[in-house]
Amino acid sequence: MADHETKPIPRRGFMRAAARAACALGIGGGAAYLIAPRAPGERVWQIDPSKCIACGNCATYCVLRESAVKCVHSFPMCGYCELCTGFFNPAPNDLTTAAENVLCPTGAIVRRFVEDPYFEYTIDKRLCIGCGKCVKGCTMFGNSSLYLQAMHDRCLNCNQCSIAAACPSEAWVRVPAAAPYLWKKVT
Amino acid sequence: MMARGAFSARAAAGIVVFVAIVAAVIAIALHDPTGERGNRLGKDFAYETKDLRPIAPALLRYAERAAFDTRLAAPRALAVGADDRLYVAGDRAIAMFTPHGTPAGSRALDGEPTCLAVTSGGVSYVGMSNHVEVFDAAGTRTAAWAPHGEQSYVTAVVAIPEGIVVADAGERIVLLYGKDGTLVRPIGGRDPERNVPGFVVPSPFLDAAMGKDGLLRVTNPGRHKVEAYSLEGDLCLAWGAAKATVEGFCGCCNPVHIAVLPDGAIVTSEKGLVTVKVCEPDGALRCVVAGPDRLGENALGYDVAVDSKGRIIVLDPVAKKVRVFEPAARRGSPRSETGSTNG
Amino acid sequence: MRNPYAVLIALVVVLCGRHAGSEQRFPPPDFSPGYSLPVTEVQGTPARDDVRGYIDAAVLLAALAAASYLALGRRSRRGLVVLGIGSLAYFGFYRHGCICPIGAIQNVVLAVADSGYALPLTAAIFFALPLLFTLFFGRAFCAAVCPLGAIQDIVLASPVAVPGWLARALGLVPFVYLGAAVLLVAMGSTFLICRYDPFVGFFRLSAGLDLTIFGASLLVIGVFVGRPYCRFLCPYGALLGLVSRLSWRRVRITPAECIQCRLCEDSCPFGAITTPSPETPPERRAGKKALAVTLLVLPVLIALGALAGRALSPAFAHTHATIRLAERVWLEDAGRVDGTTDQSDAFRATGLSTDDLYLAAGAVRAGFDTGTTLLGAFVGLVIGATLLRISLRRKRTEYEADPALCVACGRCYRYCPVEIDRLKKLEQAEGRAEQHDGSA
Amino acid sequence: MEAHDRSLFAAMRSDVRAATRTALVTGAFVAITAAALVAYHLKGGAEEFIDSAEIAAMKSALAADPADDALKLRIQERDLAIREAYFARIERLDRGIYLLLGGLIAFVAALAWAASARRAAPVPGSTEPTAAGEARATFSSRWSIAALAVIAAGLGAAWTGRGDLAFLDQAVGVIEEAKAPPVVAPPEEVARHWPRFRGPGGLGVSAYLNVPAAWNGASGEGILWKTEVPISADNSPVVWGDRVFLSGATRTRREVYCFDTAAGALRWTGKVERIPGSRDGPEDIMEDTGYAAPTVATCGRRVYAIFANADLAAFDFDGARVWARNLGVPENHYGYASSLLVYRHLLIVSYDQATPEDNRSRFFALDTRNGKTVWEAVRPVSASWDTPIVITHEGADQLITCSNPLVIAYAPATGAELWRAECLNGDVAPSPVYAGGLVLTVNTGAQLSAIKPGGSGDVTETHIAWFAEDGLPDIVSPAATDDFTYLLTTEGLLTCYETKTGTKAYEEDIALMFNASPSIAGDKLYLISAKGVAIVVRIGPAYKELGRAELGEGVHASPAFQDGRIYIRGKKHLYCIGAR
Repeated sequence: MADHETKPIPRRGFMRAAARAACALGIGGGAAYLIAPRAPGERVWQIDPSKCIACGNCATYCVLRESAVKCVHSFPMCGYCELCTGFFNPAPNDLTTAAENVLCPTGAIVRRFVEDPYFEYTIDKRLCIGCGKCVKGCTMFGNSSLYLQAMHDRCLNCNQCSIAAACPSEAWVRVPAAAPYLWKKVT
Repeated sequence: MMARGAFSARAAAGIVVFVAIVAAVIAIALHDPTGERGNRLGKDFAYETKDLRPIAPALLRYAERAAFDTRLAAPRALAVGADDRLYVAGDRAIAMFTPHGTPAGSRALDGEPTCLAVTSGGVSYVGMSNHVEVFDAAGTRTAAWAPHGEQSYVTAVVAIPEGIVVADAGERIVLLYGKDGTLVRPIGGRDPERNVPGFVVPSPFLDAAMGKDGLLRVTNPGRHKVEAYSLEGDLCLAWGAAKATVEGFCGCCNPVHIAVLPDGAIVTSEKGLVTVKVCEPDGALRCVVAGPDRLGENALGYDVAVDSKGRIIVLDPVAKKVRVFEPAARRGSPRSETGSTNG
Repeated sequence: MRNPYAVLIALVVVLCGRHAGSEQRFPPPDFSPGYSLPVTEVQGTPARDDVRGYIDAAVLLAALAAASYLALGRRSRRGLVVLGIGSLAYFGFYRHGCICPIGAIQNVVLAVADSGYALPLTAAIFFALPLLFTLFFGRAFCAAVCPLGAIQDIVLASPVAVPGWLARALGLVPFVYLGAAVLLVAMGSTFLICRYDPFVGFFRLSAGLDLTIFGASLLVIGVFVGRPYCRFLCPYGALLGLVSRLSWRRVRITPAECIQCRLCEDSCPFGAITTPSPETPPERRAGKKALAVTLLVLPVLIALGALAGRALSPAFAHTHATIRLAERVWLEDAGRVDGTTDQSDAFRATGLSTDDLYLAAGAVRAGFDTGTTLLGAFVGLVIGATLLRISLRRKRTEYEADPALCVACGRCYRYCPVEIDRLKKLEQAEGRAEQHDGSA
Repeated sequence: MEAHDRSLFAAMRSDVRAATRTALVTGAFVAITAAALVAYHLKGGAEEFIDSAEIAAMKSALAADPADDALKLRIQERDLAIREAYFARIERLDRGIYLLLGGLIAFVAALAWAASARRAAPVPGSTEPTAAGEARATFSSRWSIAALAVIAAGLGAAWTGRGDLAFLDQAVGVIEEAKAPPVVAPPEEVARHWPRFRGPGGLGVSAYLNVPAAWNGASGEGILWKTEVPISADNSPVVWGDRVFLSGATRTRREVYCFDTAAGALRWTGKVERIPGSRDGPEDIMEDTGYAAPTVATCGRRVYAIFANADLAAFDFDGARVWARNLGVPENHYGYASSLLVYRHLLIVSYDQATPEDNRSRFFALDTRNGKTVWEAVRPVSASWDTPIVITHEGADQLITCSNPLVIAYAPATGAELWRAECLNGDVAPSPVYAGGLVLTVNTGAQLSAIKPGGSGDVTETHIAWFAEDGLPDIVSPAATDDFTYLLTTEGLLTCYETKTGTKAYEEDIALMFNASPSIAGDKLYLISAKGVAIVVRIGPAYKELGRAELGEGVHASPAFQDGRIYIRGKKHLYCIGAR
């Protein structure tokens, strides 16, 4: 290598060096320019509940075998109905938690008696696969207090979310990693 | 020998590579990143209501006679005033129409109306989410009553000779006011002594209407009942049951709106599988006005009203239209003749 | 307005807001005291916070430096293999192969095309750093930092040489892929490179069957054909190839003077070794003529490419959600199809006018018309340039690595007797040093 | 010692057989695990796995018999079993994947080992680089690139077929067109064609005098061609240039037809289907009316058709549907029958129905370009079956509409009411005509009235020039010249009045049944009976029959007159009558 240095740089080499410098400046400068003016910080994927139609794609298009999308429950919006249409079949045989009455295919919703006539419904996230069936039931009859969110303990945050690519209502958005959930606001 | 070995190895490699390439191409062809194929979920995962939608033709004894645009972005409530003029509250205004749907002016409000009632004198009482405002026939505000409680959410106002009945869904109570806005008495609050169960109101729908028998009809959506109270606040009668079929009230909390026909029958409106039907004063199902196939499936709550001719008027918040239904048996179309005697 | 559909979306939000209004102001049930509403619990923390991003960037920097040193300074194939396995473990299996510099191309393009999109710092670093290193030290990134490269390099057990002519032709594919990916991102269609990433499924240990088969097939091919993805698909590789032509330092097969022993001739599984130009120089006339012809053909190729691209515009446009939605809605309204789809239902639920949708689609389509024309011209240019390179003859005295193709894997080093000699000398030197210590 | 180690290591390293065996074993292991995993994967994800047809069946059974506790128990047990299986499966999948990963690592290592063991000492490259060789390489590279380019082009071509954006051109085209000022065919051009029921003015008057007066369906004499119409109906042919338009419908099918004037070939059939809000029916419709009584109308660029269920559709001249909408089935006890007409860029739709009290009768003017409503007039009238006409009086256009009980004139551009006269009663089917400066309206329940179109407000008392009560038709529309007005009853009583005065010139009982309205060509009056007998009568103060022609097929539709031709729709066929 040493002798390489001492040699006078031939014209070719000089031109290449110039081009190289230009390239380096271009790449570095370009990247810097693109970052500088924008809002800093990472972005993560999330579902905008106001656009979600609970089509069920979240359950099957996630790159994870068990989707990162799960159902969440906004308790302040919940009516605590005895006959919860997010928990029971549209035409329940009986208002018990027996399999034949329950809506959720994976049995991920837990029903708890609070006081007459109110019942509390919570989501067992281990069982939920994010199919959105309960969301449909709750939205159709009730207050739509059940809705879908991407759980960021599971979400791999792919460069482009493959559910987002398959979302029929363009409900997937990039949100700041600092506030990664789009909770339904109760004012 | 060596060469042949090398050659055969090359050939084997070639075959493997070729097969792999074919496999790769097929795999790419099968890949569906844009959701064209939809969720490949099975039947158990579909929220299926189509078995519950159809209604026996024999029960459908009303026909939609007219429908007109409310010209409101979010119509909320409907009322019938003197000589059957129609009042629709929504956005931040009240729109008025002739009985046949010709626009007859509108009034601006300084808040989102949630319900309204109009007396024969043309005085209108408008529920403004947490309180009631009173407007005279000319449309000038004459009074704004104080909210009943800090959770107050007024969802129905009824003008009766004895005063004004206000249904407060937020406080789960019905309030009888004098015309001047003085509270006479609350009605229907939970009270074990008088065995009044109290209203269960999971969603912002609590409606009341004055029955022809002098009893105040109030919905109790959470219990899937319509209850009849005397103006003294005694619970005289309650009927209704949770059923997905047409005999009962569907979903989590229904009915959401009621009205009373000239002959005293009760018109009920359900959300979810949106259904408007007519029940006898004692709750027996008389007939169906329109079912989900006609009105749709949603939780918005279709307000209903009845005019002096017995026309049933439905406010469709999705189409943003007022839809007018009349008994189908009036003219001799074979379909309606299959219905029964009345209407 | 970049994405016309954004307007619609905005409107949707407004409308939805209206309906939600009443529900959200509504108080919960009148529980008797003692019951307090549960709070919707958040599980875990965001998958990628800034710190994690910076760590990744740092690791990348370190790996690049190490790779460059091992490839050019230390000339150690074994070191590169170890580093490659390390990168595969970290960027691949630990970080699930995302974000990678290849995919970062799309983030950069999106940031340029859509002013609403903020380019994440990590994405910028992942995109720029390997390019800069390549600019100075050649494609060391490919050698042992890129997890996709590493996994292929590892499975390459019995290399079979791909004929030069085939390799040349297939070598154009990455540029087409690059162009298409850039176009689709710029138009807001999709991240093509991510959607068809062959190995990320392995890194995540979960993928759809189709992509698993795709990746597996590539690996099987990779047992015999060196780095099929890197050479014949990878769009980032195309960029690196271009940049590396200018690189300051680059892999030299021999550490000193080439003795023309031709031992290394078949040593490169990637066909990156160029032989010295023959003693008997080809008659220059023909060469010059070929060169002139190619130069004349170049503009024609570009024009043809542009035309072809323009013709492909509708096909490309169908990758865009707005176009597909508009088509579906139109077909439904024109009574050409039965029933509705989730997409059309969702659209109609917003109550937006179909006119707006069609006009939005029209705008998107116009974008594609220009975009695909440019893409076509670019492809034409690439073909022309390659033909030029073929026609250009430069005097070569050594067996050297073509900078564009060489991924600095270091396989060829040990084939060079000069190198082996150098290593021996080093060993002896060390040996002597030890003896000195002993005597001292 | 160190050297010894190295030699041992080297020996092991170069043991090809051991390496190959290891590779084989690990390879087999990987293959098996992979196969098992794929098989498992194919058994489906959570979704298919849990979605048990068995349970679905049991649930529906339970719905049938809600009290069956045994069944409930079975459902619960099966449900539990399936869930357990599901979670067991997930666990296995996880284990399997890690096994596979481990196997792969071992396999790859073994491969590397085998490879290094196999590696022979480097040998010099086989081929000496020569000029010829380099030239060959360059040559083959050029051609391989060319070949690749060609292949790519081929694939591209195949791919373009998939993505066609013609729909977008159409959709945007409609929008742009609606923005631009409307393109309207000039009146003199319209007059050359037969764009609506009863011709240009809707008066049943031919612009051509050279029309045939004799033909014979049986012998084919005087008949240029006849073509069977797929679905028979009573609406009349409409002609523009070289196209004849008809429509036909059953309770469930609705179609628009375009025939070629040259030889009568069916050019295209426009299916009117899948319109939002559209429903089949109505069930109770009169046989004589049918589901496609209204005649289509054309503006010269598109053809518009409406049907008994108020499906309204616009097709371009090549049969592509431009727009369509449903107005809601009108309540009409015989069935909807009023024909469409085009005024400038407006499509005028008569939507009278029910009774005046119902207040449901409307007139719509739709934008021909996109079908959007431009104006809507609410009418205090009952259902009617006539077709309105547009007349020009003192330079201003008037839309003349007849119904029970009112004749109402609107400004066709705005829908503003100009005048009304109460001179009709009962079911109104005959359409109005305009001759000698008078609007002539008639129906059985009331009278033949000649109204001066000048007035405003209610002109019943002021503007009725004269009225008469003999030979009032119930279905057939009148035909009139400036001198004579002809009424024809279904039973075949032809009554002639002097248009100016209303004095009866004569009445003649033609012992035939009539549904088609009479038409006028020059001094000839054409009457076509329900059985297809055409009677040509000289227009004049006295009845003079010029001849008869037999079509040999029933006719309920009114004829269309063009240059030297008459188009008649029979019960089954469309006839073109004219000289060869």
